[in-house]
Amino acid sequence: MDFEDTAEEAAYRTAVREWLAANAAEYKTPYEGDVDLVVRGKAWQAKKYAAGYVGITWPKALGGQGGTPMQQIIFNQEESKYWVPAGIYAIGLGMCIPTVFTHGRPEIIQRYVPVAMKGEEIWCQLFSEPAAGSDLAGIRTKAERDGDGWVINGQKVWTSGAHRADYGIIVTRTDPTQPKHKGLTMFIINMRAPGVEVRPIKQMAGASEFNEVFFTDVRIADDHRLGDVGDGWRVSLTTLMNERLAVGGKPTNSPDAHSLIELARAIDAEEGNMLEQSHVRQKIADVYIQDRGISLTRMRTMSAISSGRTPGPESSISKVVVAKLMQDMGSFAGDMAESAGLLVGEDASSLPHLDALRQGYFWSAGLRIAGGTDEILRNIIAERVLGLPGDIRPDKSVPFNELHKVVS
Amino acid sequence: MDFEDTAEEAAYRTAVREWLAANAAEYKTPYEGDVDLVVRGKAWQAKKYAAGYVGITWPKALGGQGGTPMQQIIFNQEESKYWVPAGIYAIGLGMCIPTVFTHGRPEIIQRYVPVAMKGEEIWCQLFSEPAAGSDLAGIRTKAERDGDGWVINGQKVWTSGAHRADYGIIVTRTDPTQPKHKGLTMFIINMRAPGVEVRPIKQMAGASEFNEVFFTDVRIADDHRLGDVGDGWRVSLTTLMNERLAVGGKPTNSPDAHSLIELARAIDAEEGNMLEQSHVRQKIADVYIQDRGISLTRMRTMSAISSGRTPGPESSISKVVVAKLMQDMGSFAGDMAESAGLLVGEDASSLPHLDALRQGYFWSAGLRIAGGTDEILRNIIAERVLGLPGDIRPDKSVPFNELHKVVS
Amino acid sequence: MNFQFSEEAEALRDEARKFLAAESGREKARAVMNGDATHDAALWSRIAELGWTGLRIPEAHGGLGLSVLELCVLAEEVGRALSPVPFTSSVLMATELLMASGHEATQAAWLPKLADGSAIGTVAWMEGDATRPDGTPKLSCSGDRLTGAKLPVADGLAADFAIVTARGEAGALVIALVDLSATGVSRSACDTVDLVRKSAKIVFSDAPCTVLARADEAERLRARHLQGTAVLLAFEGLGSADAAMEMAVDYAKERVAFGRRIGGYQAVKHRCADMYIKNQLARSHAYYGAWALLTGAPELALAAAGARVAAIDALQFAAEENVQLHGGIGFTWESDCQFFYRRGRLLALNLGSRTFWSDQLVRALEQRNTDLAA
Amino acid sequence: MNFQFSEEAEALRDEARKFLAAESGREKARAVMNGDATHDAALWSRIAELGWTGLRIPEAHGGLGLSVLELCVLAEEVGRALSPVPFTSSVLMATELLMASGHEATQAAWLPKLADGSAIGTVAWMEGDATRPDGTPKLSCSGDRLTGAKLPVADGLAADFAIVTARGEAGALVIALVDLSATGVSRSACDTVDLVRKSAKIVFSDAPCTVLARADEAERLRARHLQGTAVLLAFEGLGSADAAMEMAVDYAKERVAFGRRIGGYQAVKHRCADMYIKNQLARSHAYYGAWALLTGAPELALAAAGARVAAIDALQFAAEENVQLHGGIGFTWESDCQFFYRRGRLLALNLGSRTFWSDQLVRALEQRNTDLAA
Repeated sequence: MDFEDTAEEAAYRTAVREWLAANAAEYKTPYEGDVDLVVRGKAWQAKKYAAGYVGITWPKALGGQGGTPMQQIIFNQEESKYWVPAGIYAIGLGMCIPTVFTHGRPEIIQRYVPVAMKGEEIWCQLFSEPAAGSDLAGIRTKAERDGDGWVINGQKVWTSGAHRADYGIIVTRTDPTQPKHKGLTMFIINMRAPGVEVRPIKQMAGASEFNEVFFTDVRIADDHRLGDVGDGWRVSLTTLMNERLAVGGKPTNSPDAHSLIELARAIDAEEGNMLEQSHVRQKIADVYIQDRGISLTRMRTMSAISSGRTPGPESSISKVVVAKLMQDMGSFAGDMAESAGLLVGEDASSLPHLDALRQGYFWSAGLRIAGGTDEILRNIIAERVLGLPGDIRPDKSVPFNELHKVVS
Repeated sequence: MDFEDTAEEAAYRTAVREWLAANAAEYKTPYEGDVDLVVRGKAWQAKKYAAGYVGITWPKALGGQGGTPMQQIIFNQEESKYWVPAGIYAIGLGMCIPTVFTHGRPEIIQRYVPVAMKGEEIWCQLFSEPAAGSDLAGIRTKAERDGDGWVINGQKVWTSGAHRADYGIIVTRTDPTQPKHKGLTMFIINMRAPGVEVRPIKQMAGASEFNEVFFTDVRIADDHRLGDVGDGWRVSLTTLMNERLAVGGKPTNSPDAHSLIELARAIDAEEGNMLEQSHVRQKIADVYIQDRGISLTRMRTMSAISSGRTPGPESSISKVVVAKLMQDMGSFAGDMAESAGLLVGEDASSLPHLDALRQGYFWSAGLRIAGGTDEILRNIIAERVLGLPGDIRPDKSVPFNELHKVVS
Repeated sequence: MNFQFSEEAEALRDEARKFLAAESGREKARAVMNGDATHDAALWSRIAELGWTGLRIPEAHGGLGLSVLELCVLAEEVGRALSPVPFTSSVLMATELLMASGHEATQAAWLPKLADGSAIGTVAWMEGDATRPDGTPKLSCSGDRLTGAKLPVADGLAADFAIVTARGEAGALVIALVDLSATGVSRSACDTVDLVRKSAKIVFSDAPCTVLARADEAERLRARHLQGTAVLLAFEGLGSADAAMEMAVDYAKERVAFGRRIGGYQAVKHRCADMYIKNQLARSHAYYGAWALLTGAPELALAAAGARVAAIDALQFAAEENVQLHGGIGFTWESDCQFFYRRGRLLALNLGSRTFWSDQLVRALEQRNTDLAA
Repeated sequence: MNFQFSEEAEALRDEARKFLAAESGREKARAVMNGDATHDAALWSRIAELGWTGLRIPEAHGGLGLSVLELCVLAEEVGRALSPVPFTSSVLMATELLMASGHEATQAAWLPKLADGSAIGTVAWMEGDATRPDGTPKLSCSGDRLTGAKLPVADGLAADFAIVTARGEAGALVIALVDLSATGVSRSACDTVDLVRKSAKIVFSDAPCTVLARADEAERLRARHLQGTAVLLAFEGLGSADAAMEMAVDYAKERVAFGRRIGGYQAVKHRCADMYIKNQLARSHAYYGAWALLTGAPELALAAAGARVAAIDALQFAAEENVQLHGGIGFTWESDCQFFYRRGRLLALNLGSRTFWSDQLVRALEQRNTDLAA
């Protein structure tokens, strides 16, 4: 047992480090200028592409490097030590493009994949709808045949980055007389096409990371279809498989047990400081067990990857643990800080980590939902990992347009 | 707002107190002799009956007092201040006899009710079976017509007091071709009849409060049927409505927040004693909120009864809170006591309340199940109180003997 | 046994609930959140007309002279409606504290205005740091002059006066009333987690004040104020918790996923049952607090702490799980879920945290044990 | 990155699991619980034949000289099987402590017997009171004589020797080995919550002993022993927790209520998912502990505490909810549920509670912070 790279991994890591040192120096600290995120992002992506750090695990025939998953992990680890503007490609290259090159026609792959890898076009993923969240197959956005192509009408929601995207992959209902998982079809859609309207969604905590997208008579050529007509559910699984990996953990630099330690130490108690209070110590231990437990679990997964094995199902526990933990840490930190826990903005307390912990209390409420709610994730663990029976599904074999009749 | 009796209640309470002082003096302390519980119980019940303290709320025509529920509560409160041997009649008079006088024929009521009230015959309730716990309607014990009467074959389980019972009420399946809730029929059964065999069930913690009961060709006359043939489910609801009231709370004298306070104070900590540790104080507050919260909730229920109103659904929360609380208190007390928390029997620690708290850790595991599991109780609260949809029931309209085909 | 509200109080509840349902829908809270006003002045006028602002004020000072039980009922209903008015600050806190102070001249000056709603009061004890409500303030009081700052002060922008805690001679506690229009007082908006109840930072520079109590008398007044307020805020929190639960339950009955209303899934329905359980426990403790407050029973210290802790727990749980049950929509700015989520944090911290009150609770239990032994 | 067991260790696990599944079904634990024997001697002989008793003992003393990783694997498997043998007391605790003591004469005397299973050891630090594992014992050691009592001592009736903690001159800690057949030693059965692992009360009256370490050296030896044992018992607990979870999951797949297998109800399936989550967290922390133990890393204090707390949590949850998911049958004497329920309590308290170890954990985190800052 060790935490060391293998010789090959070490060599790769050295090369990555050297390349980053030479090329990412400007990202050593957070950006404070006023250049648009897209402009900065495109510049960084072009550099990565030129150096062979895009599509590390993808086939060489697609312009990838044919590398190992461990190389991708190593690159991510090293890159995350910088404040690089890489986030705008996460969904496109992480979820959309693999779906395109798995299910698209050769000429479509040729048209979109290399350009996306270079960062010249940005992608988004158009799946969720107001009536189709956890139950994604409940989508209602229609695609109807019109001559050689299709016409799209409907609404998507929770679309990250739709406002800056050039293209998206969209799942639509092409046959409402089929049961809900049948009759779906996936397309590539031009986000600049007439009839596409993007509206930001303001979140509870104030930020707007997501959008609603409305489609009114938007035309798509049939060659932009991904997979067969009616096969959209299967195609979407390619995308979702990648999403579960992407939405897994907590953001880098988010609060941990050490944050609570430093906060507690900075708050006076009746005698000494709050870190000497046993209820605080017990809570910090709880936090460590969960938070560090998840990062150690990730190391077990990476060890499997490193040794060429398929990772076990242990990584399925990550988000369900981390999201609730951040919520609990946020309220606990507030309680320790007493009235200082109320303050926001200009008058906010300067107690260490308090602001980040309070923010965590808000975004964790969203993290418990995004990319699979706590409830869906527990279902997945119970059913897929432990083999317990699925929920009874009254909707499974009923035509979509008659579903209202079976709702109980 | 006050916690005082009304004038009528106060007068009744005074009368009860005086009667108990005159008649229950021997029960002021726990019994230490070797007379059988049944013998002592019968003596006490006869006294109560003679004085008009049995069936306080029952109609006078049945030999009851035609009193108010508040009078019954007052008598119970005052009686519980003595160590009276009243428990052996709890199920019979609390659940079985009300079922008998609600659904039995006049001559049957005449035969059984007065004798039971005097305490001369003891009753038990034969409902649960190995394959019918939470899902009580899944019972398999058969009753088949045989001339004028019925023949019973099958097995019951979790029957409290079956070993000392003279009679029982038993729910049987009389028509397996009907859906599960149909085709049930209730009877009075003579527990001394040929073919009835009672075997004690030893529990996890060692005691044997329950029994299995086996029936082999036991004959019952048709006049001992309660309600119509096939109407047993509805009849059993009379019994169960009373059970929920009976299994509600925790036993008198079981541990509470003060037990933890006294235990904590008796255990040294690094500085001072454990009661000064903030994690212990936080836990004690949690315990108080739940335990005292339930007893205060009971006062709200009693206030409604006292003012002649129907109590709200708030009493439904009692057992689900108390059972898990006792389990948590038990493990917390053990943790405080460190290695002393391991010891049982002769070498057990003399730390205050530790033994009771440890025992609570064991019996609470049973209390979380008996009389409705945590899960069933939450379903009841959600469905009956909050009006949320019931579980999907694939078994509802299927003939009982074809149920195996629909199990998912 | 009469552990329930009187029929008169229940009649007041019915009236209040109907009025607030009609006049104080959550869109009123949203308007204040999104706007610049410190509160909904029109709603506040209507409330004053109903006599709620003077509910407990003696008739001699223009109030209705009703009991604290009626005040508990209104606290719960205003909490349920999330009404964007300074009811908590002015009626539940400042008015009660002023009445308890026994300072007749000041009462004569302010109670009539409080009663008719023409004046708004608030209580300012927080100073932006992590001190607890029983700590020694940094705000200094020398003679009848205050110097220092208080923040966040709920409704501090709308208020006409504040009752403050301060440090007087030799570090002794002082409780004083400040006319916020006086010289030496400056106020600015101060953001908190709760966006509906607007708060202020108030800076005092040799500002004149009226001392209501000093030293031991001030300590007693503060302790009694904390206990009374704990009960009243417990009712407010209970009202909010019930409203959050009802919002969650209503949604669970409507929203469909996988061919069923989500309230049919045990993960959802059992969570709703847990909300109900916590709210019922909170209600029982709140009633106990009301009884102790009404009767001046020695159990008040215990009952107040229990009421506050149970209410904090109930509201926080209902608020968090209300978002969760709503899924993505619950996390949006447009959803009402955020009101409860934010109010939960406010009520958890605006009078000392659950940690502080849990400790107070155990102190009261220890005290009771001692009393029983004596 | 190689945060996993070697293929050799995994091969040993497969072999151990097969052997124990065949030879150590839970009916063996039941037989010991219901009988008078201190342990299953036949099973213990088989285990000794497999070399498990001498797994870590140097070849020079007749052992296999394997690493602590292999010992972790066996700890987990024996915990999974709930085998009624003194593996924890003798192999995980006494043998490890004797080897760590560096006391060569005593090692030469006992290690060969431990290796071939002809001797059983135990470690006796508890004294029936509420002291913690880092406290000062009451058992007194004067010269090489012990006076006092230890209880409960796991496998203390079966053991040939015990390593005890005692109070030496000037209150300094002493760690000593006692031959339990010596004069001045008397033993009696001592009941604990766990009915499978039989315990003893051992009374010493001027009993002869061999001192292994004194004062600072003894403190270091004890601290290291506590950390190492914390990791090994974490693996044992993890094995039991996984077995309890599997028992619950298997039952949930079979038992039918209301026309469905109960594992289809979210209340049940999500509880099973929570067991899985806790067990996975416990596994990751246990592996971290194994790595720290193997490499002697400075993270051992942190990793050992994390492993122990996570394992206690996982086993207690799985044990409690395993009973619950079984319903009435799970609460009977005849059900195997009680083994886990009782073992959960034993493992929670037999080396210091989760409270103790949570505090140790935070100490280690503070220390690491200090180290990083230095």
